[in-house]
Amino acid sequence: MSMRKVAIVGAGMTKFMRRALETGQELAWQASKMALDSCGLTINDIDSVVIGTAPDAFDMVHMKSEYLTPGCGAWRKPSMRGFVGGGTGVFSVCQGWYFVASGLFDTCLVVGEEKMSSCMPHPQAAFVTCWDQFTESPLGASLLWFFAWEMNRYMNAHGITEREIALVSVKNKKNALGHPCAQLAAEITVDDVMNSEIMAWPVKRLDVSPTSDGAAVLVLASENVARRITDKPVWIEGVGWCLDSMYVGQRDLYYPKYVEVAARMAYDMAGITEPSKEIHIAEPYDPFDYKELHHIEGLLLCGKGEAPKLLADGYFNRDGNLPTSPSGGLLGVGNAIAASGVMKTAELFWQLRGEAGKRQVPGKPKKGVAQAWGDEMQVGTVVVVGI
Amino acid sequence: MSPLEKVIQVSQTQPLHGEVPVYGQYTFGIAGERFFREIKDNARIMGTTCKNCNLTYVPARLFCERCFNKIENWVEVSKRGIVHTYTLAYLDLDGSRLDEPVILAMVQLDGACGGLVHRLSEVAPDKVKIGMPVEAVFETKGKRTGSILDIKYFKPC
Amino acid sequence: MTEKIKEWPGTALSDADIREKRVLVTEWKPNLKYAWDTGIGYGRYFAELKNGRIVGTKCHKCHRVLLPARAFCELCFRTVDEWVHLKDTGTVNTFSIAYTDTMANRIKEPQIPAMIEVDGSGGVGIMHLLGEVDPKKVKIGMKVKAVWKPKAQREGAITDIKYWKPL
Amino acid sequence: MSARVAIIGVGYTPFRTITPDVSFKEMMFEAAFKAYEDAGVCPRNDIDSFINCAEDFTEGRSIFDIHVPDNIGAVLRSIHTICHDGIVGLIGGYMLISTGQFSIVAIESHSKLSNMLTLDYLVAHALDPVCNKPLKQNANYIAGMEMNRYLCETGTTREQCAAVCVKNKRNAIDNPLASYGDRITVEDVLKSETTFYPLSCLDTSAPTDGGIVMVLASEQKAKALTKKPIWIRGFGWCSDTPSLETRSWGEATYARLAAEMAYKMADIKYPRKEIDMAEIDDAFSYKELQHMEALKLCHKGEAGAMVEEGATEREGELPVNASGGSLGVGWMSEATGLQRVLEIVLQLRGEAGKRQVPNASVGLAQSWRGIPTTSGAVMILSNE
Repeated sequence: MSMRKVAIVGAGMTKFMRRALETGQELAWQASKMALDSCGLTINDIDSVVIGTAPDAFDMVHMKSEYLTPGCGAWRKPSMRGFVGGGTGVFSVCQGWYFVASGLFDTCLVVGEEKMSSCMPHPQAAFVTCWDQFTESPLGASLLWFFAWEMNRYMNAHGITEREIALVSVKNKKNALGHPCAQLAAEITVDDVMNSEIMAWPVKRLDVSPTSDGAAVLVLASENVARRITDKPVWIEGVGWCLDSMYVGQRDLYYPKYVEVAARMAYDMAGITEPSKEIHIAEPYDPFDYKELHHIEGLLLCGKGEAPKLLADGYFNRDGNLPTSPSGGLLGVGNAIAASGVMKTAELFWQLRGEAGKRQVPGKPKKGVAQAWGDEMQVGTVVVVGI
Repeated sequence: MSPLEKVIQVSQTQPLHGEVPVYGQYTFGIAGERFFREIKDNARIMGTTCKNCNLTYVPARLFCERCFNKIENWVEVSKRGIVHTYTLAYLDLDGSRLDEPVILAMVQLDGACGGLVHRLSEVAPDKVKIGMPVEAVFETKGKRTGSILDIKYFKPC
Repeated sequence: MTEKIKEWPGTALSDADIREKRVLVTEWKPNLKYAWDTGIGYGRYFAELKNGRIVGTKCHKCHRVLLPARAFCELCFRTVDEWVHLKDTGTVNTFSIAYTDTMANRIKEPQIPAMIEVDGSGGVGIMHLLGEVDPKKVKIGMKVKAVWKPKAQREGAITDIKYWKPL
Repeated sequence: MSARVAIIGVGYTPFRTITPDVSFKEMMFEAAFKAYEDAGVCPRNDIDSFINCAEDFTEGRSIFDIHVPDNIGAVLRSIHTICHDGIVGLIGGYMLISTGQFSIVAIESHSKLSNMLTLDYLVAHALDPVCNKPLKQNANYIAGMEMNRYLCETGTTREQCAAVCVKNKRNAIDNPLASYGDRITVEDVLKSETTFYPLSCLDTSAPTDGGIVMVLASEQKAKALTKKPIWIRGFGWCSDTPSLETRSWGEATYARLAAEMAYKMADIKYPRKEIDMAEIDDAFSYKELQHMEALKLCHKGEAGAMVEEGATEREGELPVNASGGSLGVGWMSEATGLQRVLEIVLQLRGEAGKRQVPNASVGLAQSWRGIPTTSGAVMILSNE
């Protein structure tokens, strides 16, 4: 069935910061205003709004998408908050897609916002309220346990070392040096990662992205509107999302099946049959360094367990065959959950238009994939874009 | 017993208790920082005027929620206003019954499109009327901390 | 586009800005309390833990054991068929050595959270902690056994098992 | 876009004020299982996408979508949570189908409010942290203030609001799903304890538990799967500002804008004539009247008289809340909107039993997300 084409026509974002002075509404407004300005639109040109924002426990306001509406340009407009945990950022692009692709709306503002610093005593404490309240949270389960288990399982299944994984952190923090909004851009070494404080073995401090405040926004438009606004629309060619079972114990964590299912949905829609050849640039979700490798494999950009070797060969560097996280990713730019997923899609928008400045990857990439992960090792959300 | 059988006796039920063990710490934002400092330092209520929409926002805002433009035009608005609507609250935050009701009102400040939601005092509950003129009563300067509570309440004027 | 923007929005604050009251902040304790009904599956699961037993349920369509015990099979989307008693021994599927607690504070004695495949479940894991073991000696594939709280102290909760120790 | 979308299956658990016999997971399963049976679909093979409507703090779980896929047959499938009322979930499903990429979508929402022990704190937690939270007041004061302004602007009386309670609780007696059916008088309402003047205890709906699941399908699938499809003819939704300082207090602007969008889509020009029955949010008694006016089912200030004259009774000219509404059935948090749509579906299918409204073919369901929001949705359904 022929599908209504949907384009990304504008993007904007705030700096990512450990703690922002701005309220959540103000952060959302700053990024939204920039996105609108970038394509010469005003709020009157916007028909609908998608508000992507992760748990209320971060901003610490119940029903926070209602609270955020003014900053998202949603005053007296139809707005919706889709929510799939950490996968929310990329999912909100999928949701914006279905708003426009349905034919109901010609334009949609996709807003990713997170103000994690409002959660005290520490944003990480919010996660204690996530897991199964009956069988998991009473054990004092922290977010790090899950990541450590998964990383351990991934290493164990393929014989991968911590040093091989640390190289992701080195690459992404270095990539972020070119990003004006980056919170943790740095020139570091594998030894620095290895020598950083152990948080939950095998996870060390420099394996982990920071908690952040920030917002990132995209403007989506239908084909006829997009062509009026810009001569360089970036098309959303495929979207996919998927949630696996919450019962982690019955799944093998060594491989993110949920990402593969979501990726296949998006690739099918985009008519991509050989992703490793057809995708030129990728923004896989990297809240932890091993996660980028894990997700590259789930996105079918290489075989299972092959990502570390390719990384070591420079395959995923900015000037490599398939640059991954050229933005600097969550490890470098910061992890303002939903805002980060939108940021990753915005990076592809800028890269495909050749507007990424210092971060521009060579070779005029034409097709990119952004992906986010979420929940209890459950969520895959995927967007394929192309020019 | 097979799981196909339901819970059929009260003795089989035992809920599991829990809570949300985190709390919120909120910054006031770019506009809020200045708005509340003006109250704290100068006992002044400031608004920001969107010239596009011809609206003065109180509390002051960084941007106009209607036209979405930045607002940079700060103006002082009156400490006086009228009761746009009010209620007598007989229930406390935890739902328990109060001996005397708290009078809460939306006060439309003169010269502003908005106003403040606050307590009314120095008036008997049955004397409050919609449209009644009221004015803000501030805490003494040394006691003001930069909070909506730096205004103690509104009273008839 | 990104090169054209001179100043990106966002005003970063430091911890000291808050601590030394250079910016205004306000706090709110949400006071949200819950009592979640355990229902059919978890209700019996906890009642059996109090008796010192681990139970799961079984779906006769896909022949899987569901653990923790549940009233319906999420893959076949039908109610399950029977309760199954499992052993209180198992195998470490994966583990971590955690030096931070849920509030992100450092802890001196590390915790060893592990995913433990319970014997008799066909490889289904549950989340729990390991104890009585040198963290350096923990391995994936290690056999472990549940250490229960004394009967009088059990309350029908996952914490009725104190931890699992090497077998 | 031109292709139509229908509700082809509904499933629900019994609604009760407490439900200690099931966990929220089992409640979701039961509603989903029944809905899939009703629609004649298998979730594991036939349903293309799933939507759940929930808010984290209501459930007591952050990132609530973690806990969803297993309970509604959506493991390793396309599923997302929408933090909004159930009607907005249906709108999401409608849009998915309209893209042409999905044929059948299931929508779930439930209430386990009995498990939430500090409901007043939950509502207060939705207030602006800087301007409103520090007053440390029970947030339902907003309803008192809204009612007061509404009465002032329209000349509506407390007695007219009380008449809404009388009607809805009486309607609920005939609804086996309703928890708060009763025969009461206007006097009873006026005499009940004042909570937030002019609001009294009986003007206020109370919570109830229950799960609801609906199955949507494209026109082609709907025709193949059911003889009684209920078509979604139009919808609209919107949020006015959340700011107490700049919102409108007398008028339900969000409902007016949502209705305008829905009527345009459904090509309805004279709502009062063209709509046969309506399920309208009545979380508080005055809300039904305020919403009726916003929905243009009568002129401003006329809703009260309409209720008093019996025009909105089940046998009246425009039955409103034949189910009993939130005052009669109980308030179900984000599932409230689905409860409204459920009633319309049962009525339009002719399956409403004792409370069947005769000859109804076009129904309107409307929801409001409750204090302190200014957010609502409208959906127009038809059996033709």
